[in-house]
Amino acid sequence: GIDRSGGTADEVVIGYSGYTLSNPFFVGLEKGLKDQTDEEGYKLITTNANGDPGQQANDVQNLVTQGADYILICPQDGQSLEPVIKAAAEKGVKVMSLADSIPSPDLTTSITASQLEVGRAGAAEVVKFLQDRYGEVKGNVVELQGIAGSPAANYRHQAFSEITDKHPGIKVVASQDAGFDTDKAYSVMTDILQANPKIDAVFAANDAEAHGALKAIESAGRLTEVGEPGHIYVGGNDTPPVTMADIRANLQDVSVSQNPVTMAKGAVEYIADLENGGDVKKEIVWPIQVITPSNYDSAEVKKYGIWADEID
Amino acid sequence: MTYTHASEVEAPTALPSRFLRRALGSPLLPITLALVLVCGVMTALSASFLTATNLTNIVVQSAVVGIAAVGATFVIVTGGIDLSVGSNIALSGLLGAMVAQDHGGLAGIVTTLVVALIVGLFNGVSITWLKLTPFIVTLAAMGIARGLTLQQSQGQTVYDLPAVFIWLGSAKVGGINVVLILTVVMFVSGHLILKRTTFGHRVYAAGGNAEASRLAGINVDRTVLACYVIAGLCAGLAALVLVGRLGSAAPNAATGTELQVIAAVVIGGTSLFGGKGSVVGTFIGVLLIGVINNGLTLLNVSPFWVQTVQGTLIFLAVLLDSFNNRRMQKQLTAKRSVGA
Amino acid sequence: MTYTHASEVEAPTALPSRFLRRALGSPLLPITLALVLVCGVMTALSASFLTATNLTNIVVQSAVVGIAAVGATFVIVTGGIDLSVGSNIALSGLLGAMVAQDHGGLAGIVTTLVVALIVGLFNGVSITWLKLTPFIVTLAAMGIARGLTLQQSQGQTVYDLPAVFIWLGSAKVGGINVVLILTVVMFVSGHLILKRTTFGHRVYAAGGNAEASRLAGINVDRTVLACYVIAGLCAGLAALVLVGRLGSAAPNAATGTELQVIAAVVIGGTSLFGGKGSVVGTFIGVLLIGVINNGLTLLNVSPFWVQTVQGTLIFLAVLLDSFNNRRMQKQLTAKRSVGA
Amino acid sequence: MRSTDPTGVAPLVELRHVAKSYGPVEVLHDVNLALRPGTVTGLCGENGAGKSTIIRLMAGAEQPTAGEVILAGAPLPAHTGAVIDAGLSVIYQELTDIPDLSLMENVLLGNLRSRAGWKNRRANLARARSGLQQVGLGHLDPQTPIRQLSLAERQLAEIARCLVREARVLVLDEPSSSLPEQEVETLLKVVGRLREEGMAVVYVSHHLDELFTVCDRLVVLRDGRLVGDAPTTEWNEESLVNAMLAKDLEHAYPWRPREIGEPIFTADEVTGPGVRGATMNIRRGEILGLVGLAGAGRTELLKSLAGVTRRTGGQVRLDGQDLGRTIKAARHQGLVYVPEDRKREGLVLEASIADNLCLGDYGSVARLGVLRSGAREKHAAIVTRRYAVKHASVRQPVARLSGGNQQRIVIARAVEAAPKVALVDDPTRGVDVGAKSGIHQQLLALAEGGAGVVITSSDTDEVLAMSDRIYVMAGQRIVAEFDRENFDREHILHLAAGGQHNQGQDA
Ligand SMILES: Nc1ncnc2c1ncn2[C@@H]1O[C@H](COP(=O)(O)OP(=O)(O)OP(=O)(O)O)[C@@H](O)[C@H]1O
Ligand SMILES: Nc1ncnc2c1ncn2[C@@H]1O[C@H](COP(=O)(O)OP(=O)(O)OP(=O)(O)O)[C@@H](O)[C@H]1O
Ligand SMILES: [Mg+2]
Ligand SMILES: [Mg+2]
Repeated sequence: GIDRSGGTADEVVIGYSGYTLSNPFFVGLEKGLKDQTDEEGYKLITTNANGDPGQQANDVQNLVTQGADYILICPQDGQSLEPVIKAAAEKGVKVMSLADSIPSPDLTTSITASQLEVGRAGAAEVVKFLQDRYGEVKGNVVELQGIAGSPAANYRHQAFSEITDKHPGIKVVASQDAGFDTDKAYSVMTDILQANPKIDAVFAANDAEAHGALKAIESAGRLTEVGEPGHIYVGGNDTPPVTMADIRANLQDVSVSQNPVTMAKGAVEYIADLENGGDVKKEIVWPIQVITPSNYDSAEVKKYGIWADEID
Repeated sequence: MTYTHASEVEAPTALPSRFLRRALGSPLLPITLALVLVCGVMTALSASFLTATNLTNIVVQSAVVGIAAVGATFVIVTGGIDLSVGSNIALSGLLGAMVAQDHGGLAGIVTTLVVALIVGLFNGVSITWLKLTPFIVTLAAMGIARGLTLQQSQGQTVYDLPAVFIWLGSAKVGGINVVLILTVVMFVSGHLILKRTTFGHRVYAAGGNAEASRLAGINVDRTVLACYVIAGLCAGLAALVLVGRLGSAAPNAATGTELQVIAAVVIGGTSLFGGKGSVVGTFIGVLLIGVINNGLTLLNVSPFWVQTVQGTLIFLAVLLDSFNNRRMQKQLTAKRSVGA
Repeated sequence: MTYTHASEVEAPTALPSRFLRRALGSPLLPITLALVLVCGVMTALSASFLTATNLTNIVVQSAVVGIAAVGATFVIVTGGIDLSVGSNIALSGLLGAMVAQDHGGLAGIVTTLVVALIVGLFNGVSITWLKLTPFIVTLAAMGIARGLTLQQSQGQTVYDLPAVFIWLGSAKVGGINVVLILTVVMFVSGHLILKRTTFGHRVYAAGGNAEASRLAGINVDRTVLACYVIAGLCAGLAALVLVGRLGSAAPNAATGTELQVIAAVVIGGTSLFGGKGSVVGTFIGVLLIGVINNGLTLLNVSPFWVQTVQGTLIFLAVLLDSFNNRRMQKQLTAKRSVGA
Repeated sequence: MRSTDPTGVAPLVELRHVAKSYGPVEVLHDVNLALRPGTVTGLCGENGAGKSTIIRLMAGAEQPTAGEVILAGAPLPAHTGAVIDAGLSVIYQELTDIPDLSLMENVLLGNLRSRAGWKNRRANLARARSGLQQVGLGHLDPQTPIRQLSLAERQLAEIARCLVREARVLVLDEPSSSLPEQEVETLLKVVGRLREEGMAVVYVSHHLDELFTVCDRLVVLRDGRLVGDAPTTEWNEESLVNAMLAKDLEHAYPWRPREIGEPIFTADEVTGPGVRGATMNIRRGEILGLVGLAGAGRTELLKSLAGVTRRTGGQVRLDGQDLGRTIKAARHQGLVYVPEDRKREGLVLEASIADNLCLGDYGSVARLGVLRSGAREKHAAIVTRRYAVKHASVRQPVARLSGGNQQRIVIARAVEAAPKVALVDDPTRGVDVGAKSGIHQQLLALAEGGAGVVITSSDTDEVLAMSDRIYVMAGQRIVAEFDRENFDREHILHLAAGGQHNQGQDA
């Protein structure tokens, strides 16, 4: 590695800039990074921007100061990191995006699951459910959005809009911001249940929201197991341990999983390839997996990995 | 003497009318009217609003903020502030949940309350003994508690909790949510303590003029300390409600709750400069915020507009409050001079 | 009289020593020492800390909070508060960016400043003319401005901005970041305005005792209004720095910045009760927070511990401050009684 | 020498049929008043008569509900700032300084010289110094934070603020209530000089001797009505008191000999902030006076004894037991302290009369920590009647009482606590001539009940008249002790002054 200040001359220093810690997905990322850097004998420096894009730009800057050779960024708002990534690249640091894309020409590579595809996979499951229930794509659907204005929320909303545009039979009875937060989802869903006696499905922007929605449905006395008549479909994504438990209990219909542990490991493996003189693609799309009560025990899912079980 | 003494007017026979007069003369009347007005608009716009279930929902949804706000009222009346309440809820709820998993629900409940009390004690001691500014002390406590929550949970949500531990937040007794009962009990007892006990009197005095209170023999430090401890305990109860109703304790729980709590207290007429305010006012403040949030969801207002509408409604409510208060003052003046 | 009066001591020849004595007697000394101490520890623990680049980084990274905090100091000295600063940064930055794309950078800059000023004016007018509580007014403004930002951006980040518009946040002049220069200019002029002008005198007077100031003929309302407008303008400049630095305007930008801003001001010794404080203190407060944030990253403190360590360090810094201040006060008292 | 009544000159200020109501209460009824240049008008009346209200109307701080105020031929501007610019300046009864600002910034409050908005430091310092010099505070550094000054010094600074404004009309609301004798003389001299310079002055005081010394004309207010207005020469003390109170004043100082017991309270070599050494005792049933010049340390001594400030040395015993180190503990042992600064240290201004009367002592209004319903109001009704507090309702904020009535609340709370020892700093500050003897009666009754009472006052004669024994303080030490039969005013004052002089030498 290039020695600018810290670290010995030949030690590979990997900086990681995450934007939150209070979501198990990011814990999974950190776990993957830590395991694989230990494996390769690299030094890992991690930072957490606590949801503030400005702070994340600071973090990237500070990682450069510390002599990171590679910086992996899981961006809150990729757009806003362009300038600092450019500055880092100019100093010879190789910057990669992890789990989410950053529109910057200065990236060495990006290792991401397309957030739009994640949204689309979830939306397709809603369509499938309605089709099964009514024989055609129609019904009352609730959309619980993520933090208004955050890119991840935007992608999922976009995916949801695609199916509602395509299937006029889908009636969006409510579309509210649940802030990626269980309690907020609980409150919002309680009110939505109050205002809408008939709801077929809930499309949540992540599984924290899905869990809150389930709790609201439960305390409204409208909770039934997956597959029962009148069951309210609940779908989200990320598949953290709580959600895995809900799926195993046959309560949540669908979770679109992106395995953060293997993704992070993969990223460090690519760095190892680079260090060994290899070459990597500009863009690596990590596969996603739909997990349901009926498939979580299947070979397919086992092969993909239930990351929730790894970090628990 | 040309003065009308209150004691002369208040004949004991005039009890009901005296109550009415007091209610009408209360500074809380306008904000209550604002609340009623908002409720009226919501009822007109949404058929689901004015139903027993929905009204219960509003109180239950507001319970976390509400219970924490009872404690915050004590703190704010002393002229202090507690920014740590959200983090305190998260930390005490999480640690309680972890203990509950290993040692049963009761141990968990005790843990939650003790942890919350310790955070309150930390705030109170730093403010009274070490003479540090409440804002900074509780800001530091907010960071420390949130950090400990993250660190202890390793970012994971704790779920699968014993029934006893989540009882408070999820059970019903005779068809009524325990949360509802608890909320009412907390507000009533908070009100009685503040208005009907010598301790409450000391709280107002300490907030109104700490030096004069001290010279009059009040142990201002101990009074203020007690208020922070009360606020801590209320945060602990709020944590039990939150964890109970979600059946899980998340490390990012109650983020930003402190601002909602303070907002409810201030909207309810308690002054951030201390010495003035009431738990009843806080109740109305909590309800106002709760009704607005609930109504906007029922009306399915676009998420892009929600914050604007919320802000505008709160602004209009306090504007109405201030106009009405000023008009009332004038009317009262006019009427009384004529009658005198 | 039995006391040593400064006027007797201050012979014109003793100028440098007078400056020294004033610096040593300043209430800001302990918190400055705390800052120096933190810097010392960081230097000892990390080789990267005490480098020109890193020190520049610290100031540049603190610029958004710092510039906003200059304005907030004015507001807080009046006894007010501004919770809308973060949302104001987001809204004015976003609208400016949108205009900049269509009508060029200069039009964008003007838009940002005008929008920020309007938010400040809204706050100021509501507080002085409509007599509403600063906390609620700025809380409402916070919601409204954030909502408008979301609504105008439709949740999308605006990027690809003209060079002129991002110049302030990204350019260098003679190898020095423009942000650095701007920050210094803002702090120096803020300090001079507050300490050396009659307007500054009125700000302190209004915050110290509004009623007495009014009786002395000071137009308290106009003074307070001006402070909110200044705070608004500072938020606008902070927005230009933020958008310039990130090359884009995000709808969620500067979320929670208000708390950091108020924290910096209060750590710098300005009282939330008004009447006391200084821009120099705010500068030290901003630096202290900036150094701690920067240092913890450099030291590779586990993110799970960062908030706990931050909170603890801030707590220790103000504790040192309070101990030192009390010791100093005692010494001063002792000296007076003996020296008489 | 008093100039002849210049009735021929056009009045500078005129009140025409002015009335003022607060809520239910009309506190001023149809007041007509004219102030002419070169005249000092004395405004007198009992507590709550409406003097301060008239003054607030003249200052533009409040608007009359009927009638009008004319300043120099034009209606009074509606804002205080404009009134000041028009040449009318007011010193309010309660201090209106800003504790966190320096002495200079307080003297020049809202009135700093500037060049394009930038403070002109040199000019301002000079102006502040000249103002301070006129009131005898020339020795103070204008940069001192005003919170470090004593009440008397702050009152003088307030006067200096008006003097630097170059006013044509000067209104002084009880400027002397917290001033010691010498400072009062200085003040009266300044007022005399201003009259010579052609200024119109209004002077409010409860000290009749001051009124007779300095005023050309005396205006009497009773229950908000003008009941007398004549040149000073046409008044005498008796007629004036009679006009104010609508009755004769029996005797001013109700001292009676009493059975005096053994010492109940002893202080041995006490030191503390502002106290360099005090050894003293108080006996049961005794009224003990502390005499000293301004800054002698009386207030600081009382505070040290009460545990308000931390004692750094010495021993204090009450009733044979060591006195606690905090005011709370001392209070528990039966000691009360009555502060001289009622606004800052005595009252919770925004709280009601009833609340202030039971502040910190809930014995009669609570059981087991629970306030008894209605007991506060009942207690307050009884106490306000006993102390003749003029008020509209016991639920009204104490801030809305007149100054003298606020003072009665502070005294009443202390006396009603039935203490063993009462340390009373300036008990009759701002209290009218009629009520003064009432307060003295209460203190006397307290002593007759066996309590030890310590009083100080800015009015040395009051202390001498009421005390059985006095200690003389100088330079923050007790320097002498006299029994009542040996009271010699000149000698005592000489010692008070001389003590300070000696002290200055040994430093
Ligand atoms: N803001 C107010 N609201 C209601 N009543 C008031 C207010 N201010 C004064 N008063 C009443 O007006 C009356 C006159 O008060 P004012 O202060 O003018 O008396 P004063 O003659 O100055 O008495 P003192 O000698 O005690 O200073 C008092 O009875 C007082 O209670
Ligand atoms: N904590 C303190 N430390 C040192 N000096 C103080 C302190 N507090 C007050 N002083 C000063 O002590 C001096 C004595 O004030 P004090 O009020 O005790 O005098 P006094 O005898 O009561 O006279 P009066 O009240 O009539 O002015 C004043 O000049 C005051 O500025
Ligand atoms: Mg008066
Ligand atoms: Mg004194």
